[in-house]
Amino acid sequence: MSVSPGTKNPRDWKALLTRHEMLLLYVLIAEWLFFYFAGTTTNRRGVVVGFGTLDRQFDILRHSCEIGLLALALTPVIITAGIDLSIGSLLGLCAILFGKLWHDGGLTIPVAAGLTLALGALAGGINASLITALRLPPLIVTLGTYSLFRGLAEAITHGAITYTDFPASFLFVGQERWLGLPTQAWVFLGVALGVGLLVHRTTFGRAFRTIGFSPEGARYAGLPVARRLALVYVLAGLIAAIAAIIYTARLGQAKADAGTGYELFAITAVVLGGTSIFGGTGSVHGTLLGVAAIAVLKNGLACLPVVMRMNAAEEMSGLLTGALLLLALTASVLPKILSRFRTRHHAPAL
Amino acid sequence: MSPAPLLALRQLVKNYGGVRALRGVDFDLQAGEVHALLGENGAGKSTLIKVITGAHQPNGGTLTLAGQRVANLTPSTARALGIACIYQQPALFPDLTVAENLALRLEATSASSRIDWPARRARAEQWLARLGAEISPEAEVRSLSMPEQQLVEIACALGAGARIVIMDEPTASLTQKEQRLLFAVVRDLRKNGVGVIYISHRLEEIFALADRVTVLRDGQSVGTHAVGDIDEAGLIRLMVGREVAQIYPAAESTPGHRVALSLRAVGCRASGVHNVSFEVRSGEIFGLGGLVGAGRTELARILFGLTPADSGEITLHGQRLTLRSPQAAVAQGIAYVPEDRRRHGVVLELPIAHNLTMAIHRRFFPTTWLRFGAERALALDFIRDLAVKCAGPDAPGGSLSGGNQQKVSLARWLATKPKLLILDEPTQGVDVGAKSEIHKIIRRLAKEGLAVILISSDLPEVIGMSDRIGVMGGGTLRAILPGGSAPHDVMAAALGTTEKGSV
Amino acid sequence: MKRYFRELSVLGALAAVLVGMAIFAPAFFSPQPLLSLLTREAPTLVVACGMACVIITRQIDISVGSMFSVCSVCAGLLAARGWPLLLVLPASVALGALLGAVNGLLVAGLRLPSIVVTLATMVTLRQGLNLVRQGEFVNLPDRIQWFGLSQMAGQLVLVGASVVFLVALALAMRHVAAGRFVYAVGTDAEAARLAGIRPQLVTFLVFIFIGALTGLAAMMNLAQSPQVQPLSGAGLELKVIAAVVVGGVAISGGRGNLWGAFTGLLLLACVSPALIHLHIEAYWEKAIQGAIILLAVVADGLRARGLNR
Amino acid sequence: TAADSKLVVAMLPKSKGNAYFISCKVGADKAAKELGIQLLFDGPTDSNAAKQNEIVENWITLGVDVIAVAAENKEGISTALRKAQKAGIKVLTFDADAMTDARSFFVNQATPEGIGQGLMDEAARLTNSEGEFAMIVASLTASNQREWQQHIEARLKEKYPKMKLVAVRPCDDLKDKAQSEATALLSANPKLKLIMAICSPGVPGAAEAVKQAGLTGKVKVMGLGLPNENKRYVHAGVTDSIILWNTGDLGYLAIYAGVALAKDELKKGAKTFKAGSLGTFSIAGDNILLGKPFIFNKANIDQFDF
Ligand SMILES: Nc1ncnc2c1ncn2[C@@H]1O[C@H](COP(=O)(O)OP(=O)(O)OP(=O)(O)O)[C@@H](O)[C@H]1O
Ligand SMILES: Nc1ncnc2c1ncn2[C@@H]1O[C@H](COP(=O)(O)OP(=O)(O)OP(=O)(O)O)[C@@H](O)[C@H]1O
Ligand SMILES: [Mg+2]
Ligand SMILES: [Mg+2]
Repeated sequence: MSVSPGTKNPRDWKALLTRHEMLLLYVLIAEWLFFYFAGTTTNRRGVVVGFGTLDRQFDILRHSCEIGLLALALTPVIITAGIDLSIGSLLGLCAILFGKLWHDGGLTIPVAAGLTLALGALAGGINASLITALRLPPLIVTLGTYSLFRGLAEAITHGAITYTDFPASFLFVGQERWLGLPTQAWVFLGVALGVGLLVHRTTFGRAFRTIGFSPEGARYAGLPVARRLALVYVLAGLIAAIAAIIYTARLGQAKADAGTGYELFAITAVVLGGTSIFGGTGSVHGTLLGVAAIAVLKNGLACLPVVMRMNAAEEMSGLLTGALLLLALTASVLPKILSRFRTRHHAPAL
Repeated sequence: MSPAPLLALRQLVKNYGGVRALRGVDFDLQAGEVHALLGENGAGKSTLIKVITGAHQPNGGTLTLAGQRVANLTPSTARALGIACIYQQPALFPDLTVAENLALRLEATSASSRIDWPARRARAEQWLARLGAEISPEAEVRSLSMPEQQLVEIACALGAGARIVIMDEPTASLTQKEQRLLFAVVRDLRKNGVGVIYISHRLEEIFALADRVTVLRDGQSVGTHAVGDIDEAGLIRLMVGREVAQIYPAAESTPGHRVALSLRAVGCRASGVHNVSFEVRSGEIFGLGGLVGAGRTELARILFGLTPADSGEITLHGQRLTLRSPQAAVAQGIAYVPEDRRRHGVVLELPIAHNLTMAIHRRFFPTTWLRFGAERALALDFIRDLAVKCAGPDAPGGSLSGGNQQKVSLARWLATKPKLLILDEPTQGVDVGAKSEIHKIIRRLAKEGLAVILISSDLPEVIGMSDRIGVMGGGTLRAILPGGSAPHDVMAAALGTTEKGSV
Repeated sequence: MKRYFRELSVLGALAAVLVGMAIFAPAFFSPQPLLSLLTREAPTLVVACGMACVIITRQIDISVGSMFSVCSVCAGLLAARGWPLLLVLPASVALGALLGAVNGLLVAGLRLPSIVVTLATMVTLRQGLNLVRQGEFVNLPDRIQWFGLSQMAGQLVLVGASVVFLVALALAMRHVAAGRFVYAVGTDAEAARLAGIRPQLVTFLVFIFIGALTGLAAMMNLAQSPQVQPLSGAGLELKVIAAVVVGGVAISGGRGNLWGAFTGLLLLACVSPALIHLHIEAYWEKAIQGAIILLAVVADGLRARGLNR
Repeated sequence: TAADSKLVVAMLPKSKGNAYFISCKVGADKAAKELGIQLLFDGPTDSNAAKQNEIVENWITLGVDVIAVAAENKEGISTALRKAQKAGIKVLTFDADAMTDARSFFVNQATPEGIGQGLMDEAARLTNSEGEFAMIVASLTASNQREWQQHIEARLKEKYPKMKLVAVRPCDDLKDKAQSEATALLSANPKLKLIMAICSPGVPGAAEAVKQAGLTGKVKVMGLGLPNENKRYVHAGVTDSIILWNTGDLGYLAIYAGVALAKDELKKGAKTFKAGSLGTFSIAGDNILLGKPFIFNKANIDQFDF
């Protein structure tokens, strides 16, 4: 076949429309429409309530910011075929550090926030150095720091101290709106844009992908493998710190249990978004769609009258998220399995 | 010879997708005979073996074992039928001990059977002792050196008590002493009426060991001879099959006088390379010949910073270099097209365009910002220049045929505008057409003034392409011969049988 | 000796902790509490055995906590309905095996990554259980407790049975061909195929095995108290994985053994009581456990580097 | 529709699976039926402040009429509750209070001070005011646990100089974990006279540990818990006393108060409040008082079923 640079193959369109992200987008739209019609009602006082209200949409956005940030942090990590289980714990540790720096350290909010970001990156650096310098498996390293970071947060606060009484100007970040959107949504979108550009538009992202597919191949191509891997984990630490600050602003408190279990939701969102746990393939917009699909599901279910009567929104959304994940995974290998059968039955031509 | 052969293959065909690895091979093996299989790289020797051991299913032809036709061979049935094999790439379990490796390959155990460790150990000891190998049965295979692993493979084949033992380049990484042990074993097997298929690139071994020899070329058998009836020169002619000088494009210019690369007593203990000195001039193609395991790839890895040298001196265009990482080598203008292109040369999952710009991120995307349009244009240029057959710049590397993958791997490094280009087996497993295209490209590059090191196990290729030929053996440079030397001389230098021709 | 270096060093660490306890808090060694500690850890130990096998085959199963909860509650409900113990026990094991088979089918059959598959089943099972039970305790009839034996006898039976089981399994992993197949698949699935082993089948069976063991462990836990809390398996997966890894089973498959996993579990299980005995505040516990895990892997990493040099 | 015209009261426990709140729900359901309202009962599956906020915000957009909250974290929940008030929703708290400006009333089962003192006094009674004791708490991070613990320690310092608190251990609201913690406490502290558990899974867990250690009667067990979960230990003489208010009544009262608020029958400054079949309760400031905590022991525990 010869190359014709100008013409686009019509098959490309079909491929584009059946890509994982696209499928997820259809699911998301279907989900949203379903909840819009089934989850919106008028209450006793004649006010339109439920899923269809703008407030609800803003809440969804607000609630998905922290997990969304962690999912963004994980996307490059998983693209390099790594994993970071420690980010949920790191969120807790950073929240505590932030509170302590501000409250006990007497620093202003911006300075405390800046320091927290630096400490988050530093904690990511611990993961990074163990993984790259000693070539340890990320799963185990971050399992260790998962306990360590949470443990440090508890040790610092004796488990009990809660930092509160943050100034209103700070709480604005987590509880108010700015230019029409919840303030933290701007931060989230900013980070999403940054990570998206990094992964999809720069040589860094190219390197992540290459490493994810073939670390040896990357080395033979002269790419700085260890440095790029380190960057990914440090970045994850930094974003976890951002999430910690937003979390603190949303709840108005910093406490050692912040972000417990968030890593699992974040991994789920990333994988649902089409990023392969084996590395190489994956996209930031896929992750955003994954986060949105989970958030809409969770919030939408809570608005369904039937689920409300069962008092089981939380469990139903967990159940359906797990099922959705299994479905997405199976769908992702289906073509491979089908082609395996096909080649088994037909001898190759020529 | 007895009329009913132990093993008879008729018109065997095997395709890998579009690659026709075997296109109708006939082959006989008698009991009590050592039958050598000879051929260039990619001639189909290993493929033939894999069919015989049931690791791959053939696409056509028949396989007859002691007069009985066999179909649907699997590794376990082949083993049950008395076929044992030493694969070219050891198929061992690195985390398990030697004794256990032997047992897993040899004992046809049911899942519920009890394991008798002392017996396993004793048997392993016995097999290893029979080989004369000083390897503890308790050692983990991962901790063994390459030659030792090869010995374990050999012990596996021995212990099977098989009627047919196949050895695919067993001596590739063995030292002299171990080779002698192996030869004794092979003779012993022959005495006991076992049929041995023996693959080797080393002609001297074949003359020392084999009764008959079959030569494969491009997936076909081109002749079977009793070893007494043929000499070295005859075999090489059979293998290569055509006049060397006619095939390779003639040099269109003579290399300049400026020395580009100079090595002085370079060595690296970790990779077994020592005391290598030579010079390559701008515009020169410096061939590196030698047998498998001669240390050529290791030398290339040193020059590319993958295993940094720990002695000697490397200078490029008069500047002394310390090459501690591939990044450093790339920054100095050194390019390396690796021999294992599927693992190292191209990232199979990524599009051709991405593969092409991989080594020039810094230069091509100075702001770190990707420029898709420019990248695509660059890719299209290379695809046209090198006549890469592909669906377009977005086609993944894995969708290309071997030769075209090799071109992409080459193009990646040409894009870096290197001062020194190291090509490691650039035409291994590449079909004839693509091969000659790659040769033309190499010539053109040299004409443009690039210094090229061409590593190849394909004897005619090194001879036909190189301005000078360095012959390596045992991790060091044994001789430097002029281009166009007689194949016999190169082979002789590689084997270390004669010292004549040293420059 | 050299081959068991890793296991011996964990054993050394455990011994060091025990010696330390003997010096600073000899009360740690009073028999009854020690037996109680072992009784409490017995079910975890059984799951850890299964996890060791899974990790040796180069897979992972993070759904054990949820499987444990589901088996506990189902077995509890059966027992509360008056099923005899002799039927509840196999039912629990069978349910565990069934859940494990689902994981195994997805991992071995569809070749999906085990970490994501078991993450999904973990979430699904846990939330399904929450949905159905809404957190309610199951009250058990008296005869289930200690299998109807006296408490002392019951404890001894539990600890004895699990130790016998562990020893039997550890020996089987070494001395029965099936155990070696597990190792073979974990070090190199393709080499295993060439040696006539079916890697996908082995993987599938290993997942069934850990499921069945989780069902058994749930039963052992059930026998210890008159009530089942649906959350009972929460966090079990991380505890077990950490123990197995600290005990020297390599996450990259093929290396390590059950003795190590056993020692690793004891080491981690000692942390909490040791802190109590040494009167160290509870809030240091997680940090210390994390540090132990990191120390173990760093030691592994340094040793691997030493070997490669 | 008819269903829509019903008043909607949403009740938010700290954690949904906790037996304590399940028994609250029983009373709340009863009240809902009597009053003919729709009751939503939802909460995190495990104690989690962030999830509580999300659920409240969900209810705001659902436009419920009343929200009754048991706050996991005082400050954390208050922002969401203020938002609810702004949206015209009546807010009250039960079990654990939020900031006072974030709700109208607090249905107070007992003040933290009262609980702390009650627990400590009972512990002192059981040990003759001397010797070592240890505590098991839900988690190190739960705020009401922390508050009770502070009052217990204050009372200890003030009135019982011969008693000594040797350890405080978390059990993550898991009975099994409580049991292993208690086991370790027993062997580490041979002079231990009593274990006090202040979370509901903690008491049976500690009792099981004492029973298995063969220390029944030698080491006393007491704490905050539900009668049903502890009956068998109380009868076996392992657990001595359980302190608790009637949780069903707490749920019942919270719903009645919520509905009264929504119907403007309950206003600031009221001194008493009548809640259906339970009769009249007094109001102190903005706290509706359920009454003193109750001590359950062998003698009376069988009279209660929750
Ligand atoms: N798995 C495979 N997939 C596709 N092509 C293959 C595969 N294995 C071998 N080939 C191709 O089949 C041809 C024959 O390869 P084979 O390995 O049999 O050669 P050989 O004679 O053993 O060479 P060598 O001397 O290098 O070992 C080559 O062109 C090779 O690239
Ligand atoms: N010092 C050494 N110790 C152990 N193995 C070695 C050593 N030196 C080389 N080898 C092994 O010997 C084999 C051949 O080495 P190398 O690749 O350098 O040879 P080559 O001349 O390039 O041959 P090829 O034709 O295979 O490319 C390799 O598998 C390498 O791992
Ligand atoms: Mg070969
Ligand atoms: Mg080579």
